[in-house]
Amino acid sequence: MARIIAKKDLASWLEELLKEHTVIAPTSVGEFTLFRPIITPEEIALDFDNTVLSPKEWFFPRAESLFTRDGGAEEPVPQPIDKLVIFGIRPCDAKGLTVLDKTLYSTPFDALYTQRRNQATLIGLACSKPGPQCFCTTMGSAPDDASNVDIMLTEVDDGYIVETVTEKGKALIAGALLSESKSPPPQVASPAVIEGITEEMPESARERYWSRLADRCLHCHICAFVCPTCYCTQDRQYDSQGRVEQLRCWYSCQGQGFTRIGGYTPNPTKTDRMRHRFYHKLPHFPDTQGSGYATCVGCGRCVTACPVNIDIREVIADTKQRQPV
Amino acid sequence: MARIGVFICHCGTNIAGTVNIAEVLEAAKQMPNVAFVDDNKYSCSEPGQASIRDAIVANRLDRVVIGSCSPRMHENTFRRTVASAGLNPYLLEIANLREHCSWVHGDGKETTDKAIELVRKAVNKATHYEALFPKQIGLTKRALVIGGGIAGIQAALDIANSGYEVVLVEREPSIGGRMAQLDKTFPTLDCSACILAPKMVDVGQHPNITLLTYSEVQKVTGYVGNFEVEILQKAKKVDHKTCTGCGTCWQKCPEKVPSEFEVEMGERTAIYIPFAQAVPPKPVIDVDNCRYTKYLRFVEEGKEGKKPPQCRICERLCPTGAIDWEQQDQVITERVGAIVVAIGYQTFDPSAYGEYGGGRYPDVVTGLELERLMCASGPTEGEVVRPSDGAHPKTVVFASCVGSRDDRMGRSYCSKVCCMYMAKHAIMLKEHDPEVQCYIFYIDIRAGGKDFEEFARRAQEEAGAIYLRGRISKIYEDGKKLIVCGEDSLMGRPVEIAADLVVLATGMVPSDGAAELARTLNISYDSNNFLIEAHVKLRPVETQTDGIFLAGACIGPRDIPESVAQGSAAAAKLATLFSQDTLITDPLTAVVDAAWCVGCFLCQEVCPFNAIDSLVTDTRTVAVVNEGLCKGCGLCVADCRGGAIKLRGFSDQQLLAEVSALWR
Amino acid sequence: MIQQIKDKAKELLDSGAVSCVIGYERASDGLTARPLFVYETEDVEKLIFDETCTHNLVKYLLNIKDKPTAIVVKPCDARALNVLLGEKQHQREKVNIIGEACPGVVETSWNKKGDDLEARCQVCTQHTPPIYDFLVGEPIEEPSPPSTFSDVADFEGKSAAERASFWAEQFERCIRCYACRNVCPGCYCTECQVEQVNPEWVSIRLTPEENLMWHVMRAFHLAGRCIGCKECERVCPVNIPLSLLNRKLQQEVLALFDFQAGIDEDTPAPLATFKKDEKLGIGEWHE
Amino acid sequence: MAIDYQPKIVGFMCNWCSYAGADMAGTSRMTYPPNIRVIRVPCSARVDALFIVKCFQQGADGVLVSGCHPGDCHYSEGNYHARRRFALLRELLDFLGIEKERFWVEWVSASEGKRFSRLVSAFTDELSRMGPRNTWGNQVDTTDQGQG
Repeated sequence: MARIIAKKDLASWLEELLKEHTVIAPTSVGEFTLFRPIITPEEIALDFDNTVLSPKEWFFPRAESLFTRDGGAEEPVPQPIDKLVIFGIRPCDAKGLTVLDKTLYSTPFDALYTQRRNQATLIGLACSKPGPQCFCTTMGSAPDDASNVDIMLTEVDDGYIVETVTEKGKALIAGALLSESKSPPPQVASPAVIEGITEEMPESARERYWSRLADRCLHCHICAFVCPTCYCTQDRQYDSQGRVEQLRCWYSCQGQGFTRIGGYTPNPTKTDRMRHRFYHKLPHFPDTQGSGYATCVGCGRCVTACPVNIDIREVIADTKQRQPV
Repeated sequence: MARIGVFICHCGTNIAGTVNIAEVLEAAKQMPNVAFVDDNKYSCSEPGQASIRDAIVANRLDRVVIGSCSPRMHENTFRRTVASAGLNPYLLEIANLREHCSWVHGDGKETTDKAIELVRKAVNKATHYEALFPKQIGLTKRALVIGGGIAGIQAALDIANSGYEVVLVEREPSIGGRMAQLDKTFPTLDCSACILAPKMVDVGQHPNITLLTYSEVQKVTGYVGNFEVEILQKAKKVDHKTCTGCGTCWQKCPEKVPSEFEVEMGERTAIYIPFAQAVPPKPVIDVDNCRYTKYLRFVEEGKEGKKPPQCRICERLCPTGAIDWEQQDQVITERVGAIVVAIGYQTFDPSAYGEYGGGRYPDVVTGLELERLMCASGPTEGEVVRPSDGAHPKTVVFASCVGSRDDRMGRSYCSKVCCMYMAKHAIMLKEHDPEVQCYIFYIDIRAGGKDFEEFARRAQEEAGAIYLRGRISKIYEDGKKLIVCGEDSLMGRPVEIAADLVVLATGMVPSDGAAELARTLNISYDSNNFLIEAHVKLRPVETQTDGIFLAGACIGPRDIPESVAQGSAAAAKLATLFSQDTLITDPLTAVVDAAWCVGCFLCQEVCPFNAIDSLVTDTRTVAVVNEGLCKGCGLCVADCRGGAIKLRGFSDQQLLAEVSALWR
Repeated sequence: MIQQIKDKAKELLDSGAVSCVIGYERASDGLTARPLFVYETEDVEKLIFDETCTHNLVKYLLNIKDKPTAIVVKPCDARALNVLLGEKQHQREKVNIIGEACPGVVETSWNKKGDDLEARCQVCTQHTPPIYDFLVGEPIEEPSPPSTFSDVADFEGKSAAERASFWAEQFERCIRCYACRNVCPGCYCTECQVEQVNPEWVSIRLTPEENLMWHVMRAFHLAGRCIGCKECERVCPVNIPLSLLNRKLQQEVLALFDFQAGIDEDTPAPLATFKKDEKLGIGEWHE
Repeated sequence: MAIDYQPKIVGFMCNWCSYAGADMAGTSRMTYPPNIRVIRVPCSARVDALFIVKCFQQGADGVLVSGCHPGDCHYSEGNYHARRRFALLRELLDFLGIEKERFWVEWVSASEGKRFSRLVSAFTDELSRMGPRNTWGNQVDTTDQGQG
């Protein structure tokens, strides 16, 4: 029988955590839900299918200062930060972090990302019903996939079933008041698997397929910025009255000047950039990187956010269906 | 990484008096890219400039910031200094520590702090400066002189004599201006016409001078060295090529109208020359008053009623058939390289003064009217009589400062010549009739000028004029007399004089249309509509617009010698300009970065100088700047959404650098 | 009605008059619309037009200036086209305009479709395109009263401090995805000033103030050019009420200069011209 | 509001009229508060609307743009264009929470030294009266804490 934490006890447990941690949890901002630091458990809004922006920004901020230098002295980076708890992270987003790890949490380590990752404990929240845009199962995850969190919570009538996954998780849950669950673990409805993902895209179909898709694209940065696994950045150096600062902010492969090097742009056209993006997200990627799985985790954020409905799920299906033209 | 040198000028105590120079220097040392700081007692002095020059060389400076007076004052001086050190002159920025700081703020911390910020602002801007290189353009060595008064005449003659062609434009039928209306001139009392006429004749006959009378400048385009001027020449209805100026026509013309030249104290005919010595000595037909032209209009407009007579006497009597009814107004276009503006003045209209009768009393006349009355060629052949009854005045009262030094009339300035011409009139009247007694109400006697004071005394001692310090409070008619009530403020008692004639010493005001002309020429003018010189003391006959010069009373009250001097001065300045074969253009113009231009051509729409051309590249059509026409106003730069246009010397980057320097 | 569009598109493609027809098709949610580029006649059947066709397709013309293209436009879109023609971005003869007499569209986002007309449609006074080659449907009677700016007025009811903090909150959310810019037909600079570095007008530091700088730049560059299609607001992933800024400027441009963008292509833009005698509340200080 | 509050004013002055007017104020020793920093531009029309926003964004309490009186522009039309541009911008700034009273556009001619000094004094008084301006949320940069 699984252990369970009653809804009322959940709050008191979070109170405890708040004493020593910065707790980041889903809160409702205006008409939608975003991960934001909370001061009291009441702020948490759990009636969401997923947040508009992924929790990645708490490890990999939209913009951050890498170092500053005033005259000779360089100010130390990273500065120490609090212990982090990410509460209510969805399995797909948790998986997204492990994708980021491949780049930022492995040599050469990204100091800032690594630090935050080490400081953070992830409390996952299983999805009770998939949203219309979800396709995590297609990308090798699941609504109740606990493999990438420290603690996994699954909502049931009388509380949350607690699954302690890691030592980190165990330490964190220690203070909580747990009991044996009477109700059986719920049946989670999974989104249907989209066929075609396993195949590589037919060479000859590419050019025209991508250019037609790119016709519609506005090459804005939305898809990249809402994506839990995009990590491209742009750096700039600032010099105000002699105080030099290195800033880094998110960038997107859909931007005009993406990877422009000394005036040369490898992906000059919208078509190139579009292809680049999907090859990066979909199975083409393992062939080039050998990482074994796609970097898309099927959260469906880009599907909902894209202003012109460029739907990655269609691309997945098309890549199989489309015959060479 | 730039190497900026910062030089702070004490300007004696002008800056150092309120700004702590040592602190400014200390702060400047800390500013980024500053490689050298120093101060001078007077940076603009030769030793000052030398020390800057040496410092640039010795410290391999590649930018220079000078904290001194306004850049409008010494920017060019210091650009030359910088250039003399082998540095591009446009790598200089001036922080205005005097006009904008030390002179306007008290002695204190905030003044020094401001000075420091102004320097930092300059340093930041200079960091983004780049070397600029002037272009060369050709110039037309022809001059335009606007105004045929003594100043314009002098300028035209001097320019013509230095070998350049001159176009002289005068809106009256004859040159001569106000001086021609005067009888005698102070302090020498020599006859105005006698000294002016020869010069007028010279102008009329000079091979280098094209004289356009009865004409007005209506449009000016282009820039220094290359002006294009549109001149409207009013129809004279007389062919001056065939006309010999015999005078038959104006002697026989039956239509009599008040003469402008005689200040409406005498008459002229409809076909006329303004005065005997007129140049050109050939008549024009005043179409508003000529009987035949009236008739023609009448027919044309198809009016009802009695037709005016078809006079045409002049045409019938003209021995050379010079009368040309077909002649129309015409627009003449002239290309010139420089312009002298000498549009002179007119006298203040005293009708605004109710206490002087507001123009109701015929025997209250202006100084200029008296000139005509005294003049041998005037309406009374020099016999001074009362306009009302032709009687000889025995008691004459003068009112000074009419339309001068009087805020009620919006004329706060002193017209400068009135004191002297009142003295002149007093002396002249005594000469005309020993029985005349003059009373002169004055505020101050301003007799600053060669022999002026002596002249004023002569009026009192020889001509026995009685000077009363005070203003006239009221004038009213009593029978044939004019009762003048005033105050002798020295004696502190009221005065009442029964006068036969009252003379108002009216002041000088700018000619009608001065402001309009200034706009046409793109030069500035003050609240009184007097034209503004580039610098009151140091550039008295230049304007802020290259190639346009000023002379005479259009700048402010002037007497004859000053106007003549300025005419010559303007001519000399212009000759200096013409002594070059090509002109160096200011490189501070706009320039389009074709790579960023999207070809919306908003710039073309807004440019006041049509300086934007379009350039068709292989793929697109983009904008380009014609640097000859561009005046560097930056209008297009601010309106270009793509940031594709840059204004050299005032680029977005440079200005933003200035802004960001104000916050730390 | 939709059949008219299909027939016209087919005719234009078959005759070779155009190489592409830009229109709408059903989105992947089976509910809303998305842009469609028709190159082959068989795709003509995909074309739709209904109250979910909110997108302003005129933006796409900027990518295909060289080839003759047909485009389906609503009246508001047509005004955007007028603006671009006025700004010499298109050759009229290369654009074949299929105008839609439009009763208005509804708020949509992916898999969501509102019930009521969009706010802008409720106050719309132009239901027939001001410019077209082929009109679909019958011209619609213009309703009165004319468009109001009640939303702007309401906001101006707030105190200055409230207004400032309101925008601070809104712009705190901005992630600079530049979708608002990229969807806007009025934004077509080779390189947007916001991304230029010499000088750098806007830092990549994502503070509310920097974001505000960007959004003011955007709004002001559209002053007198924005036709109020509200695409910027529709595409914003974090729902910043961007069009409020544009609406404010629209209102002022109308009030101060009596000008509305895109009514025709010849009237000079309000900031490209002036009246000598206008005062505009500027330069009125007296001692 | 603290008594010692000193508003900071950025002035954009056209070289031909207003900057000259400011010089005139100097030459005639007409004192005015030291709160203004004058940036010299060829013409009021050179001033991009975004400069003004930048000034406020960076912390200015007031901005004064000044050029030749209408009709007197050295470039004949510049100030007319400027007038339209800034009339519009002033409305937008107000909408964003920067009161109209903080952004003055006034005409000062080369001979109006007195007017210039009085203008600056009046503006400074007005701003001192109003106190510090509304900021757009946090002036401080929060990126280092890893937030937006």
